[in-house]
Amino acid sequence: MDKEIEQGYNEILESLRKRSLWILHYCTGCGAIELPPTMTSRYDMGRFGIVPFVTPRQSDILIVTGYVNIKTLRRIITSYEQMLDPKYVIGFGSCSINGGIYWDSHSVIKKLDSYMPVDLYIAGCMPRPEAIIHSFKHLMELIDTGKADGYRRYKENYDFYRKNQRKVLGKWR
Amino acid sequence: MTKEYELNIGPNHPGIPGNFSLHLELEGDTIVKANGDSGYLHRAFGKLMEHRLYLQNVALIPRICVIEPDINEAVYAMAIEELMGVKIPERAKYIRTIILEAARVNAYLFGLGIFAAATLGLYTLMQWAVGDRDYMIDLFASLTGARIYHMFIWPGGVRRDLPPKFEEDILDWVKFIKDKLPDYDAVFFKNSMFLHRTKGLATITKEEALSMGVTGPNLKATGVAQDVRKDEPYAAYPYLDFEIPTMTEGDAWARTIIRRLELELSLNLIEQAVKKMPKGPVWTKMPNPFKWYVPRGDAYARVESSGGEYGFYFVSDGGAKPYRVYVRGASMPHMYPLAEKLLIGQKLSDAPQILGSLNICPPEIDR
Amino acid sequence: MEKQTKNGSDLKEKVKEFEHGSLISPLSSAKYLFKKPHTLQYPKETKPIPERYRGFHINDLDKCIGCGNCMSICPCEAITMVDVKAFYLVSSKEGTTDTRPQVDYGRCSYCGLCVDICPTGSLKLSKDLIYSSTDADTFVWVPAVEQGREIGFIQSDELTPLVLDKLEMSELEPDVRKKTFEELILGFSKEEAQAEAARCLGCGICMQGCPAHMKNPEYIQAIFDKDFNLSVKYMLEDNALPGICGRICTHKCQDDCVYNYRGDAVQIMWLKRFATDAIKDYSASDPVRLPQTGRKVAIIGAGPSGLSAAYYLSLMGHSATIFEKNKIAGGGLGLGIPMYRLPVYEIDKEVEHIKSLGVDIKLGVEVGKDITFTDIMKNFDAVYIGVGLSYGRAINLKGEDHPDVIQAIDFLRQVKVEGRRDIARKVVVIGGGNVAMDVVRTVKRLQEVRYDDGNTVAQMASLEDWDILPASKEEVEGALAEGVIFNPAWGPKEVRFNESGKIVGLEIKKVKSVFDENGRFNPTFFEDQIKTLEADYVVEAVGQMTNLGFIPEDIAKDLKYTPRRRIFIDDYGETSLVGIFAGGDLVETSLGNAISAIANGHRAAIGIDFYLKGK
Amino acid sequence: MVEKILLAVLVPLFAFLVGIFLEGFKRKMVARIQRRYGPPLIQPLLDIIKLLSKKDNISHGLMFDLGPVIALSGSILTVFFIPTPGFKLLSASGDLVALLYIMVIGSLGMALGAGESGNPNASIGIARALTLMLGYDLPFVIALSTVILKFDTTNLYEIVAAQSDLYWGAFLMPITAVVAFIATYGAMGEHPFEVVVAPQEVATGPMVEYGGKHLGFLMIDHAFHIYIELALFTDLFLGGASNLGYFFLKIFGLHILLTFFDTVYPRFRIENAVRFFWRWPTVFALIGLLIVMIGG
Amino acid sequence: MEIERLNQVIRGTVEVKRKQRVDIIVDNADIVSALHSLKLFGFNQLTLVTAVDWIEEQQFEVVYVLYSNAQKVVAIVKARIPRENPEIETIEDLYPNANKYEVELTEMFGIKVRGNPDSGKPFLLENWHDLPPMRKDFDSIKYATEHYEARHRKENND
Repeated sequence: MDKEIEQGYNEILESLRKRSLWILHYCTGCGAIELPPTMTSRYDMGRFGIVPFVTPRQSDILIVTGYVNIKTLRRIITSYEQMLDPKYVIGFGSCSINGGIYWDSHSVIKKLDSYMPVDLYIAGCMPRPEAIIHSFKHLMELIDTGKADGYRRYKENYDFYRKNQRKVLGKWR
Repeated sequence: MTKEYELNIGPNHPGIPGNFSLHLELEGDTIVKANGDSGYLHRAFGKLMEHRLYLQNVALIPRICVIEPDINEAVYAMAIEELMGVKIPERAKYIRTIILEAARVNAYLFGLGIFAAATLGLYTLMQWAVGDRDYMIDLFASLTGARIYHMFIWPGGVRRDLPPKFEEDILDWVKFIKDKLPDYDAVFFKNSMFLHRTKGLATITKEEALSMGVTGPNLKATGVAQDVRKDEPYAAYPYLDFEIPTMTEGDAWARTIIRRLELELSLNLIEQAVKKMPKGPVWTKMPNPFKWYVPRGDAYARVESSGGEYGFYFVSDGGAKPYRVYVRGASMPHMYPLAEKLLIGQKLSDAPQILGSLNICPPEIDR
Repeated sequence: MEKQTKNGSDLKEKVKEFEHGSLISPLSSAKYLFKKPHTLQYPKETKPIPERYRGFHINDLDKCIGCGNCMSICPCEAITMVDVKAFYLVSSKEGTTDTRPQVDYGRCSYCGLCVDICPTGSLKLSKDLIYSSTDADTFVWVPAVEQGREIGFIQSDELTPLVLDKLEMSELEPDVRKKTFEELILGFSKEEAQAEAARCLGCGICMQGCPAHMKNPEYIQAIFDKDFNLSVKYMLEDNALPGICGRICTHKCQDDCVYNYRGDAVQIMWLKRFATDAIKDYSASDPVRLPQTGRKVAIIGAGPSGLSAAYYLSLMGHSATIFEKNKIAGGGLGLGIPMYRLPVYEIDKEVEHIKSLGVDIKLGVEVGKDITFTDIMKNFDAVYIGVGLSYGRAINLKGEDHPDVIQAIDFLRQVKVEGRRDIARKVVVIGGGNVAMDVVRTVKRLQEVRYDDGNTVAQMASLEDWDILPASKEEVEGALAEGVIFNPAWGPKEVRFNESGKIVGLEIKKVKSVFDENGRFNPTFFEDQIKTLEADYVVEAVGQMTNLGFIPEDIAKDLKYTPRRRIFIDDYGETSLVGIFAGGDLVETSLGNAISAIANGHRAAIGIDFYLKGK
Repeated sequence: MVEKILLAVLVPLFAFLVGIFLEGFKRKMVARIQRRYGPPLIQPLLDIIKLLSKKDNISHGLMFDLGPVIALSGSILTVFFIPTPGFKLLSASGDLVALLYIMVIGSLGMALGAGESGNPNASIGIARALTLMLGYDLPFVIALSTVILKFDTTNLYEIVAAQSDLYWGAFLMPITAVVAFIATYGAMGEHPFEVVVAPQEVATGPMVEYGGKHLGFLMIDHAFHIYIELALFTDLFLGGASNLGYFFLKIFGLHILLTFFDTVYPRFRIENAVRFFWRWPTVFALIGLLIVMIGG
Repeated sequence: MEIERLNQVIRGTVEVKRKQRVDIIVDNADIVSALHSLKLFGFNQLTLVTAVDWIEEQQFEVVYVLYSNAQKVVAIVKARIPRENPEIETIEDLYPNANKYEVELTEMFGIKVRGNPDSGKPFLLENWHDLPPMRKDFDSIKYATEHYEARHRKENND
């Protein structure tokens, strides 16, 4: 009985929570160029309660906007770990899925989900604002149904992620 | 108040234009040492281009600088055209000019909007400017097929002719932005609060600027009318009538106002180019992409970007792929050593303004 | 100038405007409180997507030929060609593959270069670029035409990176060439060859069509790089007689060339000819030669397949001996192909090259007459039979035993080898194939040389109509330009004589159909539509046949044949008899052209090598 | 007794609802000026629910955790002291001097908590907050003194009562009212005085290390803060109100004005802000005081 | 403007390549003096410093691109240095913005810059232990394949 109440309570929370999503303001790659148009007057994703926020502590979503340089990867992981649960990661565009056009670069990783859990990927190089809004709607759905559980996966498979992180970053902490 | 801090600003910091960070040493609120830390966006374009055929590189190079990708395409095309001795059709020159100027307007709208929001906290200008810029992005999509990375200017000319009604649409947009400019002025450029914060801030002299290799609006703000569009005219600039705006103050305010004036100049240039554009072919046939060899030699091609002089030092060994390409971004000298020097002695709260007014684009530094 | 100064002063005034700020002016933005926002309320509202939008791919799988050029041009290695047989019925047409592009949207940069390069125009980009998924593996798929996916970016006819137009080959003018046996194709200059080579995309789809599977992209690339020795080296890997093929090949490769879909095929054959002409001898281009094994192989017939087999056998270290009944080597090439297409010196060059590897060619030795087949079996470790179809096939035409009715192969041999120069004024050639073309054009030349009053007729009668004429297009056009008269879709009925027994004409009847409904050769005629072609000489060019009489009965009885009465061979050219190999026109896999024979010879050489190693 | 408890719940609830509505309305209005639609009105509430439902996994010590609580309780306490039509809870309620002291608690709690986080940005933010407080407090205190002098009482209820029939403080002491408005504006930390949070400079300053529930508390505190500042100004210069609706309308009007300024001005430098407050508003506050002293 | 006169001031070959472009080839030892003369000659802006790895000739070519603001001419100064233990002299005193270009040179090519205090410090790369990446003998495709795993592509996904 208690469990059911808790579950119901969680469900209500999730459906409310999805309507307020704060993005970490971190332009990791070139896909960040399509975020300002999405945020500003033409597309105004603020309509869905999605706004950029400054520090990892305050944010719910980490958007990895495209390619991830290893130097950036280190900061992204730190930022991600600083964020409070529940937190979500969106991989933006081709590069975060499989390296994109930088597949042969010596400083860009290819598979983002080896290093951190990714809840949602968006296709495009870069995705256009409609696609970004579409994907946020998709993420909201996932949150509503409890499928956006990347932060749990990160804890469960911490050793796996840590091993991969070490592989490219060395023993960095 | 002489407590010493060390403070890392960035890379995820809204006051930092893009993904790079600053290591500051502070005494109280005053910066005593500033070190830039770049490389967060390093992808080694020089190396990547060595792996790709000349046509494939057309898809790669716009990605160097995301704010104004078209300059990369233009400068790449110009370097190859110089080495191959190719002349491009007149109409292509005009189309290139229109694209480059529209991209410049976009870059300024975006840059000034972000400058107002991300340094001074005036979000209204950003909301307007970036929103209005989006109409041009839509026009770009109808012209080239993509919103940001157009891959449209390629060696020999441009990839396609203008779509129907494009001339009218772009003139409409120019008019639209011109109508909006008084609003921008009212809320930002003529806002006393803005003047108050930027006048006299981080002044550079003409001599300093020249010796540090500063170009573009930052140099024009010190009174030097240096602009590749005039000095070494490319595309259709020789046929257009324009004057390079300069100011003499050399401070953050002057740098911002110069960009505001350039914005208007670019709008005028688009109008001129659209009106003067002749009919005709838009592309000089290039070889089959798999057998596209560029004669041995080197070339330095340069254009005026929204930040300053942007160039490719291009070396070919006569093969099917570039032998070496060095990308000269305008922001490199603006960050190192200019910004590092300008920040010393300034208040922490002014650091974003200084960086913002220099219009530093980190991907140009990292490449 | 006036305007410029005006602009200059304008600028100064403009700057002044900005020198003084105001705290009141920002308040003017209040007006927007009462205006409608310009936000596009996606997903409630959408905006039209422009025509050229570059989104996900659309690929018309039926139109796509799987050439893989999209894969090669992709700057991100996003495209891989995957086998689609599992879920798509692939056409078995020649010049297509079973693979179709698969796009990894974790790589794609939406540049559209694949669309621009696509030779068939099957690949397009759509206006759709909205897709998100939790599973990164779902970003890889084989694009097809999908419901609701609108076409966006398509290729342009003019602004294409492909070089669609071929370089016209210069040849002798019809008026000149019909009077001479000089080679009529002049060949490329170095610059022309490079320009033509520069058109090749290097996709290699042409290699399938070639019976010998020559490495066309590689040798064309080498020609483009001006490394002709390397180029010929690539050719010699699969073709022992590249110079000859560069002149007379049926160039299936060019028929398969992807350029055919949007422009003119790359002239692979002329490029081959150029490269072989550009170097004097091939000694620098021979592929690696293995050490001598001491094994001996006999080859019967010095035609293309025999020469090819001998060449590759000697490369593998076996010693080859060729027995040829005629006085010259080259078989059908040497005897049958007219000089204006294939000069004798070219054959000599290639034969000398093969000889230089130590191949012994015994000319004028007819097996069965000068040496018995049994002796050969005894003295050699393996035998290769490549005697070809060296006898003309009669069609049982009424009056065909007249001396002025001649078989094409005999006629051509007489002209080329025996130096025959006499010809009648009115000649009819029966047949519509390339041999018939050779004959009729040879006839034309002989007539032009012999009778300078122009009062001559060279015409042909073929069963096939224009659209299914087996002769190659270039040949037909060349012949037409030289003044040959065509009678397509007319079958021969009988030869007419006058009282003195001299031929006066050929009676022909209108063809109803050439093939029956099963596609088998079975001509039917309108028996009532008959006309007579005036003629005093008739050449039959309808086919050839072989004669394997030199093989003793006790051996020959075990020889297996295919249903179409060709010798049965396995994949490596071995007949049903151990140690006896066959190739060339004798076998069914051959398509009756030189390149197939060369390919057979090569296959058999590999088979013989296996056989000898296993022995 | 029951009544008191009821009031103790209702007054903060009213304050909170007003604050949260104004916050939501502000976002809508800002959006409108920026030519967009903006988030729904209840967005701040959703944000708070979201934040409170977050799982905290970082703490920087007891003081860090207590900071937001102190700030929030300070604010709630302040609400009790501000005259709201129809509610009177505490006997000391309405005492201006006590109010001034209590109002500082919130900022202090915040300062203590943020100081504990160890983030330099937070320290800078706190330093700025305190500096700014010095700035706006000077003219504000002078303005308050003027009011006290004018109405000859420190009790807000009496001040409100004295302003009945449109004898509003704003009409009686226009200069002082403007000064107090500017000071209130500064206290609310809106542009151009948004130097404490200043995301672009110090990454939200004191709040830099706060996330989740902490931030949720701070946001509730902020809602109260809006109410407190505006209600105080309304009581002092706009004659309070006879009923809640009227009271709300006055606050609402004030807030529209504030929001509008917030939208169109960029941020001051902290020292400029302080200098600004110490210059014109202070001078005018003194003039206002002088007028009152002379004119009685 | 007498670009031709450059020949008299600079030890090396001066070639006017086209309008507004001058190619100057100097010896390794003469780089600083040549740049010094060029600066006096009016080439007051340093546009870039880079290098080209001519691996077949076992040489690096150091390239300085200068711009004369008054004459509107770009000068490209090139000097070949051996590929083994490459070293050049700093020009930071002449052109302050050369510093980071030189740092980049050290990082990307392994060319030591004498007199530049930052030479050898990391600039764009972090934790780099391999060959300097812009050298021709550094195979970045191999490096990328070895270090960063790629997604395995499933075939026939429809």
